[in-house]
Parts: sequence; structure tokens; C-alpha cells
Amino acid sequence: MAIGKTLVAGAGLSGIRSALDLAETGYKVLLIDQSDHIGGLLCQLDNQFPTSKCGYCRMLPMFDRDQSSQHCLRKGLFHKNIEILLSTQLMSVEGEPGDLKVTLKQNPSLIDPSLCTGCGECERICPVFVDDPFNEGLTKRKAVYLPSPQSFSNTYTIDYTACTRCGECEKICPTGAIKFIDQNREKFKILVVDDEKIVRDSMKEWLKEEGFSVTAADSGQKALELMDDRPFNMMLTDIKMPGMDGVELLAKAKEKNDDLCVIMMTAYAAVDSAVEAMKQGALDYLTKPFDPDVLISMTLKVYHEFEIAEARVEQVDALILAGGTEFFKPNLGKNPYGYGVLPGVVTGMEFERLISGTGPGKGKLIHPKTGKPVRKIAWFQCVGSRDVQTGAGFCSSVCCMISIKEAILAKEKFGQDLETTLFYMDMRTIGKSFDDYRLKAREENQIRFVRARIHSLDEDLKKDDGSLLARYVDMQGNIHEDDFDLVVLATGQRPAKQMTELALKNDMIINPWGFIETTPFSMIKTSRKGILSGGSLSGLKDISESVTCASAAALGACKIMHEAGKKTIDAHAIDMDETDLNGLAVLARENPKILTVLCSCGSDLTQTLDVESLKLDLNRIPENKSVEIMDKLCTDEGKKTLVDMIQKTNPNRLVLGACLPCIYKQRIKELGKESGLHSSLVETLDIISILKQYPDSQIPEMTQRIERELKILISKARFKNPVPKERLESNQNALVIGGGIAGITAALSIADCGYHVDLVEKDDTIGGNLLWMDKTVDGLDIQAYLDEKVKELEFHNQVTIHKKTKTESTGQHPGEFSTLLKKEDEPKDPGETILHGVTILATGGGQAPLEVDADDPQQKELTQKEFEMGVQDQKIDPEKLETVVMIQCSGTRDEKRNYCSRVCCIRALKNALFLKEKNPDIQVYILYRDMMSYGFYEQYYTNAKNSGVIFFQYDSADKPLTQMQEDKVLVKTRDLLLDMPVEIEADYVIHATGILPDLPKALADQYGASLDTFHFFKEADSKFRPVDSMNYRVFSCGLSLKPCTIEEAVVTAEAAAIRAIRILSHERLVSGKIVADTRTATCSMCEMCVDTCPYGARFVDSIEERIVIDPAACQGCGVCAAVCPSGSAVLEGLDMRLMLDSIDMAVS
Amino acid sequence: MMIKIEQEDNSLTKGLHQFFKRLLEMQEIDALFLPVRLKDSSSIMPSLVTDPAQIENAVPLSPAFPLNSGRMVSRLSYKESGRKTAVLLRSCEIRAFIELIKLKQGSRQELILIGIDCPKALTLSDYTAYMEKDPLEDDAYIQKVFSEKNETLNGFNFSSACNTCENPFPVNTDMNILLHGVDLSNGMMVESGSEAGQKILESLNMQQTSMPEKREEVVTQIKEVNSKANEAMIEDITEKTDSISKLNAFFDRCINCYNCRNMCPVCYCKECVFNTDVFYHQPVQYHQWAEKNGLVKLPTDTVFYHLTRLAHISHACVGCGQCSNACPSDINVFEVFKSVAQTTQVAFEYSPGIDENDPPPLSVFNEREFEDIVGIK
Amino acid sequence: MGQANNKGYLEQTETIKTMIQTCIQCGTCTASCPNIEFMDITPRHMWRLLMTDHVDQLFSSKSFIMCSSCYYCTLRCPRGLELTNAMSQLKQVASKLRLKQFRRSSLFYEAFLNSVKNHGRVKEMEFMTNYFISMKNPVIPFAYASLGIKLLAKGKIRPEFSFGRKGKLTALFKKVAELEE
Amino acid sequence: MGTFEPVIVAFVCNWCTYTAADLAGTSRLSYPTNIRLIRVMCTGMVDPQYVIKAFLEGADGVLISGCHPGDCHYINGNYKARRRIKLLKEILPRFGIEKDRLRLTWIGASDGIEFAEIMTRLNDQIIEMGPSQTRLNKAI
Repeated sequence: MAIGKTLVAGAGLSGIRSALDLAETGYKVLLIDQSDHIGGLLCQLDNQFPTSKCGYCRMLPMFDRDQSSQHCLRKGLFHKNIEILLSTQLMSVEGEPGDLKVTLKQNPSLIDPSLCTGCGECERICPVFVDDPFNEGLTKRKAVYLPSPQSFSNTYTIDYTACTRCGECEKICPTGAIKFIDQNREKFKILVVDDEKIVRDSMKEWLKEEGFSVTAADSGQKALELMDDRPFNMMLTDIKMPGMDGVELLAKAKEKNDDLCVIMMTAYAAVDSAVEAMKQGALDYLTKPFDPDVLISMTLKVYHEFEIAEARVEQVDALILAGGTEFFKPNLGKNPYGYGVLPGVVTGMEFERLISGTGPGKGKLIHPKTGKPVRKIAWFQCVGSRDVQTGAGFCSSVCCMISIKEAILAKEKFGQDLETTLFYMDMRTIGKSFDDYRLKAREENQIRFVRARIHSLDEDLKKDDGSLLARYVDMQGNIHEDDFDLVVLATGQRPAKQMTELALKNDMIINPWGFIETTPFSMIKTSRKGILSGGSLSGLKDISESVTCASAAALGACKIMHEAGKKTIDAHAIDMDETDLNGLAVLARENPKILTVLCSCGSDLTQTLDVESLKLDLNRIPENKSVEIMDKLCTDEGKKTLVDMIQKTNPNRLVLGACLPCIYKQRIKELGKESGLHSSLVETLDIISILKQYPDSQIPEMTQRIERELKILISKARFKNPVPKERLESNQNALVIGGGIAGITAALSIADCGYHVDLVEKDDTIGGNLLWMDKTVDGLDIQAYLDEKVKELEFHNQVTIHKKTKTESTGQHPGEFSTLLKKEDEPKDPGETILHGVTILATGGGQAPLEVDADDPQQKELTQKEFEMGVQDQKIDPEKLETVVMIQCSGTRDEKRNYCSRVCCIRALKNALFLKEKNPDIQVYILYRDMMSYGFYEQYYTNAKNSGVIFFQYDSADKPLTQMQEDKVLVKTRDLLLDMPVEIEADYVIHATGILPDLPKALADQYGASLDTFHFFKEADSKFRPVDSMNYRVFSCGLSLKPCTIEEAVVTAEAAAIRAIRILSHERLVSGKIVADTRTATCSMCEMCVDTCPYGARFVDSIEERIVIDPAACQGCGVCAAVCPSGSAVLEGLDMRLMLDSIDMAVS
Repeated sequence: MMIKIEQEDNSLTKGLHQFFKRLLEMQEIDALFLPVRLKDSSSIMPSLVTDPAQIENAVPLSPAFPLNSGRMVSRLSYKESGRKTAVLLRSCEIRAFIELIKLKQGSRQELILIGIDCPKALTLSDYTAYMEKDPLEDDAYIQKVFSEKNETLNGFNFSSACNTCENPFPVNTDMNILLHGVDLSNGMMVESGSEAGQKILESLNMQQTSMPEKREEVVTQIKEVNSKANEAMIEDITEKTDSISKLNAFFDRCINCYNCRNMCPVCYCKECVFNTDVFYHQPVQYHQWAEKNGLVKLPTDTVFYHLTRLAHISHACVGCGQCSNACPSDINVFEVFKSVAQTTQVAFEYSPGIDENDPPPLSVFNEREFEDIVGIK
Repeated sequence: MGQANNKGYLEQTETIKTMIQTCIQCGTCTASCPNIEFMDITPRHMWRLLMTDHVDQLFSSKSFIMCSSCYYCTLRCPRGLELTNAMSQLKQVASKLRLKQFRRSSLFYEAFLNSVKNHGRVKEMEFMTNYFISMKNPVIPFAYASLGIKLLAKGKIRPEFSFGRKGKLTALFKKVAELEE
Repeated sequence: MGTFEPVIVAFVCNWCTYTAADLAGTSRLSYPTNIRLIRVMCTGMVDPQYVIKAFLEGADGVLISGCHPGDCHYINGNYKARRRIKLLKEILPRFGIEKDRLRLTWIGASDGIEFAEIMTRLNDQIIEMGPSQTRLNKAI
């Protein structure tokens, strides 16, 4: 039975999340990305909102950790079940889910990663300088470069388009890692069309010199004739030409030969006609007069596409598109802020690079152009979003939070005296802890929030130091002029161009703005079965939503693979070399015998090291049997000699000093397979980079340094206990508590992947909040969706539903929970105890009650829920209403409950539109503080205004007041703009009181989960593990996790499902090599280690009076070992004996 | 609530015996834990008494302080015994026991904590010598310690731990027996410290009384004298051990017998890390250390052991002096530990043994604290 | 909101209201307007009045008269609203209703258009004299006197009156008037 | 006679600081070679005994470097380390080991330059302080 395999296109943050989820479950994953490093946007961000901290590495697997890399993800990622292809593009997809044929196109990597030691000689020699996209073009880099500064493999990469093939690097590379494939540029035929002879001839000259075959034509007509008799690959055409102009020629040429690449040449004035031409298929445009380098590099770019003919075809079961989104480029279109023209105007991403340690400022905040220190910074919100002028009728929902974070970071990193100002229309802090973050920014960091939209920017001519002048009007209507050193444009999001093209080619539906459309009530299923949208591809999401969608997409893929009958690896076959239990147990009783091997890597080590004295000193350590010098371990013969040496002297430990590629974990695992020496007993040292870093230090000093490093490794090797942890029995049944839409979806998702689920609901009907809702704001029928899901649930053989049932956890021990289920209305029923491996808390939440002191007999003041139910039960007839007032943030987003419940603004717009549709001349007023119609819901905000709804903004300090007046409600508020009091007599006042979670603390405590300050479920990491709790077997979704719409609840449920399945898919879980253990004999049960463990991996077994550890939950941080005075809590692999001896060696 | 213990045929000790008998006969209390003079010798050891008749041999107030019985009480209470015990402890023993409760080595459920004004104590060696040369009668000793000048006892100095003890008055107990600042001629006072204590005292229905005014003034006066002595001691020991070579000299006679750890009430580990394989070094390691400096004293890790013990328990040290008592080489370990304990407890604003819910400093943390020690300017 | 005394303005301004209904009060138009110092209430304030049916206050202010149709606001409005057209429509409504406070600018425009109708271009002398006559206020010409003399001196205004028929646009104006009904 | 080259032991956390150290290496930044890096999984695992052992074995300076608060892979390891270093900074000066010989720093994953600067600054300050007394005569 074949093992399931999924292709994840896009290795950004979401791609990595989907890939890891599937790989941990046991499926094979092919992870591709068009850029030269993984991590996408995340590599350029040092910190993320809403904590302005970094949590990237918390995405790594928790159990079975040795299968994957155990270091900062910015250094790169490897996992046994994931194959990563960089600089690779997905060209096309055919076939059905379970049998998809995908064609990929990969840039041939001219540098062999297994040979490149990262010495950097080629970079020093390379003559070509190019704008570095990693620093958003603020710095330069060579054509051969390190993809991302921290990348572990630090294999150099050649920028295929920028490289001019001068061959210098090929000559200088010490390990011969660089080989150029020969090029035949004559095959590439170019047609140049321009009515001016001088332009034609000079271009012909330049291109001929580069080796291309060039033909010239003086008019459009002639060009078409030439195209008839022989094919061309590329055409460069002027626009302003007598007879047939360039645009017309473009259309005709495209008819003749569709994949002809056309580049328009235009005078400066006619730029927009060139942009117009691009819309009809032109690849790019050049503005005359242009210099040859621009022409050459653009031609090379086109030639590069032509050159890579062969593509790679793969057979996969499911495809996850995780291409993410691109940021809006402010210089397209009207560019009112002079981006690219005025010196101090930068985008959000450029600012992130400016403040980063690896950025242009090298850790100091300096002006990108003038280099002077920056003191006054402004952030302009809604650049390229909520702005019809740039074709964006939507809100990108993340830029507000990004700007707040950047402002806080700037102040914290470069001094609180920095002046930071945010200009915004609505500050959309829509996440759970986002509003707190904004308050912290305003109160603690004194960041100025100004509600105004800056229309344009120009240089402050009075001060010629390049500072920028901004004019804006404040709420009271007077005009201000402020100048700033730096202006950061909070650019909105645009669909990833490559992904949209792919979607169009595969006739997938995309929404009016080019984002991929997902099916109703789902954020991951696209209109094409088998292709799933992961991460922010299908719309504008922040990190935690993208990660949730990525996990949900992984769930979708897992369901497809399960239905196609594909198996996971764990069930398939246990990988013998890793867990050869008895072999290692014998080894444990042997005295350590260490072999130390150094690779001279082509050079003669005796020049740089006093090898004799090194051998002498190391052999004085009894456990170290011999020191050998070998050569070229990277080659096969080299490896052969090493394997023979091991088999001959048969040591049980190895200390290997070699170059970086030779000491990768995978290479050591291969060596382990061949030589029989277990990979966990090999200690490695990158001696080549140490030798390279200090070339001029004399022999004795360098010998002493290398000797000391080797001694530390020898002491680690000799005290290492080889016995691996035994594999932990893990229960493969799931318990879902709560029968709302989140619980239903989680249960169904797990059951669809073949695992049994117990669904517990305390009422007697399944459906939770969806029972009283009828339509969503997009007009989708909720009741139909709910009925379909409930039917699916009731007939599913893997789901057991327990209605009117309470749960009571009766203990958790490693690998398993036990829970007592008791019927609600039968007190004497003893209840049924079930055992389960994972718990999903989906107890949901509800509308907060209305705290209005005025007596209100006729129920004229209602919450949104009461109003909607009133309408459904015909108690309220919209036709007879004259005036309705809706008050947002009523009793919420203040000191008592300071979080935005995210959905009330959308719900208010839905009700307003519903009322207007039912009774057009009804007067509807919405009183709001910040209109949180984020993402694509912005269009409903516009529709509401169009249908005549009047919006009043109110200040949180001066809340609207309501009082009864006969049968009407008098609402008193103030119109901030007209600066005059407003009184409205309304038939009904609808209060948006926000959402309260319904997750009792007792229930959470029973399962080792905890609640956050707002009494929602506390996530392990709000961004990178959004549905997990610190206890790795407990998850949550739906309203009990965070306020969310129905789609978002469904997607968190699917994410929780895959996070559970990755545990359920293993009968036995294995922990990492470095894991905690207890020496019960010396333990005095003070439980200090139990309290300090952040993962709740330690339990007190009071019967046997010992501390029990769940090895799969333990992450090997060693905090317990440090807090235990008697050394009874031990970190296997890095225990105290080993550390003390290493210190001895280090100080000697 | 405050009751009076009369003298029993004008002897305070007998008055106390009477009080303890009444306690033992109560229904709720099954056993009594207090110092008792052993039948066939003159030494006084803490004992668990269930037969009221045995109370006669009890010597609640004496200069004998063979060990800090805080550790013994933790043995009586780290698991349920089904028995209710009243324990009579000095202030440093109570504080040591409260520290052990925080480390789950004992609990107060089945205990009644009876504190008593500290009768000061002689060091172990001085006590044996004092017992041979006509020691005072029990009552005479009480009169001497609690009323007149009590610097020396028959020429022996009291242990430096007691002279420098800054809170010899028990707090956070169920009841306290007060002697300082009380006119002993007409008996002692017992003050209740908790409802449990109050309930017991009420059921005894003995004569009620009120706090003597002199008490306040005597207490502050004793504390002043002791803290002045404490400062002097700390200044002296700091000067004597302010460098590793001076520390070497100070611990030169230390033979790593680890007695000071065994007798320390707050050193609660069942088995100390210095007895585990971590410090059971390989032969080649000794040679490596010798080769490094030409010589290595054996047993090694002496200063390492003392510094480690300081790191482990300096925050919990209650200054009972038993470490010096236990040292076979007569090294004054107590002074080093008390001086370091002073600095760490002040740094973490932590006073050991006062309140069970105040967690030990290294078991908790806050997000923003001690930011001054981070970074290299 | 029923108590806005609109004196019949509402129907007139209904179409203009629908033009600016989706305004989100971002203030871009107000900040971009070059004539802002001459306006007593800001354009944003005007749209707000229009939206909340305070049309009487709108017509009691002179702001929309000050608009010189530079189209800055329309170019930059993030909602893509036709703000400049809304301003000019307000002017038309004001002149159609012959509101007293706009008498001066309505007459000015009328005199200007008549001169264009009669000669295909504006004859400054004829246009200004007709304007002074229709203003029936002897003081006003002196206000323009100094400007007039300077322009005459520079030859910017040709002094003579011409009555020729050349360039008559009466037919064009008649057609436009029909269209406007 | 060259200036005195101090022996400095640095306990470096495997996540952010080690990434910064690698970054300093790959960007060819040179920092003093006499700083011995010992990689630990988290600063939270550095037992006070390791620091005491390092000083008693003759180290002139000990550095503990981990992730910024909030960045710790194990959520709160660095907070616990900070309290232990505070304790040691109270105890060790009592016995003549100056407070500034034991240092704690937070280093982010992209602070390669800062890592090299910190190492150089630490080395210079320890050189200024001179050799530690344990180097001259070893603790018994």
C-alpha cells in the first residue's frame, strides 16, 4: 500500500506549517518554493505582532523531534518525510485527487550543495552587483550569494538572471563545487521593431554583442511579415510608430505566437499606455532613453525562462497552494506619496529590514538615503487598501497591527525619545489580544494615533535636509502640517501573481480582486477538488490565521489521502536503524571507546596544526582510542575509508572534525547505516570554518583551539548514555467536548481520517450557536449547512455522540486521558469512563448579556442575538419599523473586557442590510468606535452606506446614552464631525455587547490547559501554535478559543483536527534523544520540577511515590534538571556529569 | 486570646508539665512532641510522647539544642498519620519546618504548632562540658535565661547563632508560650495564634489574662542587641572569607564529610548530588586536575560543595547554627552561611519560614525584573 | 432626524446625496483642497451635512462657491466619489433656486455666459458692465476699478464694445437649455 | 609578553544566540577566540553549579547568553535563568569573584554583528579586570 504524498507549493510560513503537520502525521511531503530560501516573508521579520517577539521555531515538531532540524527555522529546515526543492515553480496540475500529475520547473543549481563549504571565495571574486531582494533592494549583493544570512546549510547560490557567466567563481572554488552548463544563446531569436533607425541599430549592436541572434524591423507591418517566415522568441517594440502602433502590433503578434515575450519601449510621457499594454499581455516595458544594462538584464531574464526546457513531473495525492500574498507596490498607479521618488518614503517591509540586525543599518536606524539618524517617523495606513484609486475595495486586515508593532519595536530598540505617529481611518485591532497591544502602544510607548488620511507627500522645502511634509485635517476640521524624517507606507496585500495565473489556467474561481475563492463555509477548499488553499493565499490574513489555514489545508490533504487509501509511514514500517533497541542496550554496558577523525579537506593539516602534539594530548584521555587524519570525506572513497576504519577499530563513539556538508545530520545518519555506529553517538565539529575564520593565527594557537574544541566533544561522547527512550504507548481515540459547529467539524474531520471520536454535548441538540442563525452576511444559508453537517455526523461510524452529558477528567498519565461521562439528568447513573489520547475543547461561547440599568418592559433595547431571534420568531416585523439604532462596542472594549469581539461590526452590517432590503425607507443608524469590517467584509460597509445607513463615530470617553420615552428609545450621542449633539428616537436599539467564552476554568484545569486573561483558551503560542495548549495533547477551536466568524470557527476546528491526528496516527510515540528522566531513588518528591515544567510533562504518581514523565511531551529544555538540587531530575544527553566535564575541558 | 500557666508548687517547669498533660489528655490531641530528658542519661532529646505520665521528664526550656527538630516534624507530617500531634518548637525550628512545608516535605494538617520564647542554647561541645560541671536546675536555668543578664552560662558562651538571632520570637503558629517580659513569679502566658489554637485554649478553660505591657519593649530590646551582634559577626566573617584563598584557608580542615548538610534542616534532599555518580569522579579526572595545577587536594570539590550548598539553600537558611554544631573539624560554617543568607534574602526580599504561601525565590519569576543585570554596556 | 428644516431643498439635493453617500469621512478632500482657507466649513463637513439631511446649514455656508474645480479631491478620494461634480451640482441648485446669498455669483456667471453666447468669447468690458448693471449697486464698480485700469494699461482688456454677429453661439446655448429640462 | 588572554566560558542557547553566532561566523566577523562556547538547549538549563565550577576551575569570566524575553523556544527558560544569575551575582562577589565577571545577555537570531561586538566588549572588560584569583591558586 503506497504512502500518501502531498505537494505543498510555497515554502513560506504556511507552507512549512502544512508540510510539518503532514510529515509529523507520517505522510511524505514535497515542499517547493520559487525563491532560493525557505521561510518566505518570515525570514525578513525579526519579530511579529501582537507580542513584538519572535516565535517562529515553536512550529517545529514536539514529539519525534530528532526526525527534524532542532534549530532556529531561519537557519533552514529538514525533516525525514519532507523533500524541499528551492528555486522551483509549479507549472501545471492534471488529474484527480489521489492521483494528481504535477509538472515543476527548477532553476538548475550551478553550485553542488554537497561540496560547497561556504568559504565565500566566489562571492569575493564575483564582479556583478545586484539589488538584494532580502533587504528589499536597500542594499546590494553579488550575483553569487548566501540566500539568507542565517541559512545553516550556507550553501552559496547563483542568481541565475544576474550572473553574466564570466566564470571567475568557477575557477576560484577550492572544492570545485561550481560547474556552469554550456549555453547556446544563438538559438534565442529577438525581433527589434522601431521606426527610428538609430535606435534599431544601437539595440541590434548591444544584443548581438551578448550573443543573441537579432533581426530588426522598421514598422509593425514589416515585423509581422518577418514573423510569418520564421519564429521569434522575443520582440522589443516601440509604441509611437506611424502606421501600426506598438499596442496593435502586440495584439497581432500574440495571435500569431502566444508564448512570444513582448517588451514595449516607450518615451517617458507614455508610461500609462505601456502599463495598458502590459494588461494585454506585454511582459514588461522600458522607458526611453534606456541604458544598455537595463536592456541586457531584462533580455537575460526572458532568455533564462526560455533556457530551462526540461521540467520535472511528480505523482502526488493532494496539492496545497501556499503561495501567500504579495505586498502592494506603491509606485504603481498614481503614487501620491512619491514612493521611489522622495528619499524618506519606505514600505513596511523595507522598514522591517531597516531595523533588523542583518539589515542595511546593521542594527542602527539610519535614513536609507542620507544615512543620518532618524528621529521622527510616521506610518500611513491604508496605502493600497480601502482605496478605489488603487483598485482595492477591500481592507488588508494586517497593516494596522504591523504598523503598531513596527512603532513599538522602533521605540524599544532605538530609544523612547523617537517620535512615532500613526495616521489611520479605522484602527482595526481585530484579534483577541490586539486591542490590548494598541493600548500598550499608546500608554506605555507613547505612540501618537491620529485619525486622518494623508493624501500626498512632498519634500519640506523650508528644511533642505530631506524631511517630508504631510498635510492632514484633524477631527475638528483644522489643517495641520507636520514634517517627518521617515514615512512608512502600510502597504496592503495583493494576490500572488504566479498563483493567480496558475488558478486561471486550472479554471479555479477567483474573486474580483484576484484572490482564489474558496467554497462556502470553508477557507481551504477551492473550486477544484484536490487543490487546497493554505495560508493567506485565499485572502488577507495575519500569521495566526495563516498558520490555522495551513493546518486546515493539511487536514484537507490528509482526508484526501485517507480516502485514496494511502497509508502513513509509522503504520507502514518502523525505520530500523534509528530505534534498534537491543543493539544499543548492549552498547550501554561497554566502556566508551572513542575514535577521533579529522578531515584535511584537500589541504595539508600539518601546515595549520601541530598534528603530533594534538594526537599525543587527545590520546592521553583513556576513552579516546585513536586520532586519525583522513582526506576528502565528502567524496565516496573518503567515506569508504572512514567506514572501513570504523569497522576495523570498531569504536562505540565517533568524534568527527570535518567541513559543514560532511557533518549534516542526514549525512551522519547515512554513515550510521553503513558503519553500524548509531548516529546519536557521533559528535561533529566544523573545523574548516574555524581554520578559515582565523587564517593568520600561528600553529600552536590554532592547535590549542582545535584541541580544546575536540576535548569538549570527547567529554560529551564519553559520558553520553546510548540507551534511547522507550517508545510511549499512545491512545488513538479522540474526545471532543462541545457540539457547536467547531466541535462538529473537529469530530467529522478526525473521523473522516479514520480515527474514533467521542463527541460530548451538554444540551440535547447538536448545533450550538448555529441553531438560531439563518443567513451569513454573504447570504449563505446557515440552517441548510448545519443540517447537512449534523446528518453527516449522525451517520458516521467513527463518531459516538453523547448528548446531555457532562465530562469529568479522572486523570492524565503519559500517553492517555481517562474521562468519566455522566448523563446530565440522571444523577444516579454511574457514567461511562472512556480513554482517549487527545482532547479538543470546543465548548464555544455566546453573546454577552446586556447590562442596561433602565427598566425596559417592552424589550426595546436588545442584543444582536435577541434582535435576530425576535425577527425570526416574527415578534419584530421589519416592515413596521421606522428607525433602528445600533450601538457597537456596548459594554466591551473597555477596562472590564478589553478585547474586540471581531464579529459584531459584520453582524451589524448584515442586520442593517437585511432591514434596508426588507423596508427600504427605514432609517438605520450605526454608532461605532472603529468599524471593524476587515478583509473582504469592507464591501458590505460600502453597500450599507450606499443603501442609506448613517454611521456616527463616537469617542470611547463619551459613550451614547439611551433612555425610554413612551414606546420609543431616545438615543443621545454627539456627531464628532459636525461637533453638535444628536438625538434619535428609535423603535429599537441593538447593542453589540461582544462575545463571552463558555470554557469553565475547572474543565480546562482538568486537562492541563489554561485560560488567558479574557477567560478564552490560552494558546501555546498565539501566532505559531494557535490551536494547541501547552499540554501537547489538548487543543481548542471555535468561540472558546477566540471570537470568530463561522468560517473561522470551521477552519480552527480543522486545524485542531490535524494537530490531533498527528498524535493519533502513531500507536507509539518516540521522544527526542535529549529528554528528561527521573532518578526515583534520590528524589525527595518536592515537585519543584513538576511546577517548573512549561509543558506539564511531569506527573506525580502518589501511589508509587515517584515523578512520571511523558517523554513525548518533554521538549528537552533541561529546566527541571537545573531546578532540582539533588540531581534526581536528569536531562538525558546533556546530564550534569557531561556538562561539568565539558566545563573542565573548556577551561583547561 | 491569652491564658495564664500557673507555677506548680512554685516551679515553672512543673507548671508547663501540668499544661502539657492537660493538652495530652484532650480528645483531639493524640501525641506531644517536645524535648525530654532520657531515662538513663542526662541528655535531652526531642521525643514523641503519648503517655501523659512521661511528661514529667519533659524539659521544654533548656540550653540543649542537639538538632533542629524542624526536620523531625517534617518526618512526622509528610504523609497522613491519622494522628493529631502538638509539637513544641523554637522559632528557628518552626521557620525551618515552614520552609520544608513549601517543599512538600511536611504539612500542618495534623499538627498543632506550639511556639515558645527561645531559651537560647549552647553549642554541642560546650553543652557536654557544661553538663559535667554542676549544671543549673531546670527552673534555675529558666530564671537565669529569661530574667537576668544572660550573656554567659556558668562561664560558657551561648552559641553565636542564638546571640545573633534576629527573630527568636515564633510567628505563624497555633499558640505561643511567652516568657520574655513576663513576671515569671506568677507563671507564664500562652497566646493563641490561630482558630485551632484558640479552640484548644478555650476548651482548657484556664484563667484568661492579657498581654503584659513590658513584653513589647523587652522584645525590641532583645532584637536590637542580637542584630548588633549579628552585624559585627557578618562584618568579621566577610573580611575573613572575601577571597577564594581565604575561603581555602577557612575550609582547610574540611574533610567533605557533609555533616553540615545532614544536620541542616532546610537541606531536604533525600540524597545529596555530591553523593551521586556526578561527583564519583573517574580516576583519570583526578590526574587531569593534578596535571593542570601540579597538585590537587583530595577529597576535591570542597569549596565547590560549600558554594553549591549556598546556591541551593542560602535563601532558606533560618540561622539555627546546627551546621557549625555538626562540623567535626569545628569550622564555623554557620557564620559564612548566615552572612550569605542575609545578602540573598535581602536581594529577593524573601524571609524564610514566615508564610507557607510565599514561594521560594527560584521557583517563581516575573516577566519584568532585574533588568539591570542583563547586557554588557 | 426628521426635524431638519429643509425648506424643499431635499428633493433638489437627493441626487447629490446618493453621489457622496459612501463617504467614510477620511478628510482627504479637505486636506487636498487648495482653497480651503477661504471656506467657512470644510468639504468633509459639507458632505456630512448632506448625508445627515442638514441641507439648510449647507446652503447657509458659502464653501461650495469657493470650489474652483481643480479636481484634486476627486483624484484622491479613496472611495472614488465625484466630489468636484457634487460641488458644481450644488452651485447649479443654488443658482436655479436663485437663493439670495448667492445672488452675486449667479449674476456674475450669467453676465459671463451671455457675453460668451453673443461673441463666442468673453468680451471683458461688455461682460463687466452687464454684471455691474445687473448688480444694481453703484458701489461695486469702484471695487474693481483699480484692477480694471491696470489690465487696461497692460492691454489685457480691449476697451471697445463690438456688436458684430461673428461667433454667435445662441443655437448651442438653446440646445443645452433644452437638455437641462 | 602579550597582554593577558582571559579564559571565558560562554553558555550559549541553541536557538537564537547560536544562530547569531553562526551568522557572525558566516559574515566573517572575527571575535576573540579565547571565548569557549558551550551549547546548551536553553539558558534555563544552566545550573548554578556550572557557573561555580567554571569559576573555580580558573575561568576569568562566564557569559550566559540566551533569547530575548518572549522569544524563548521553551516559553520561559530565560526568565528562570535571570533569577539564577541574580542569585549568583549576590553570592560570588562575597568570595572575591567580582560581580562583572558573570554576565547575562539576550541576543536575537539576526544580531550577528551585536554578538561579535558583545564578545569583544566582554573580552576587553575581562582583560581590564585582570586574571581571576582562582587561576593563581586553585580552590581546594
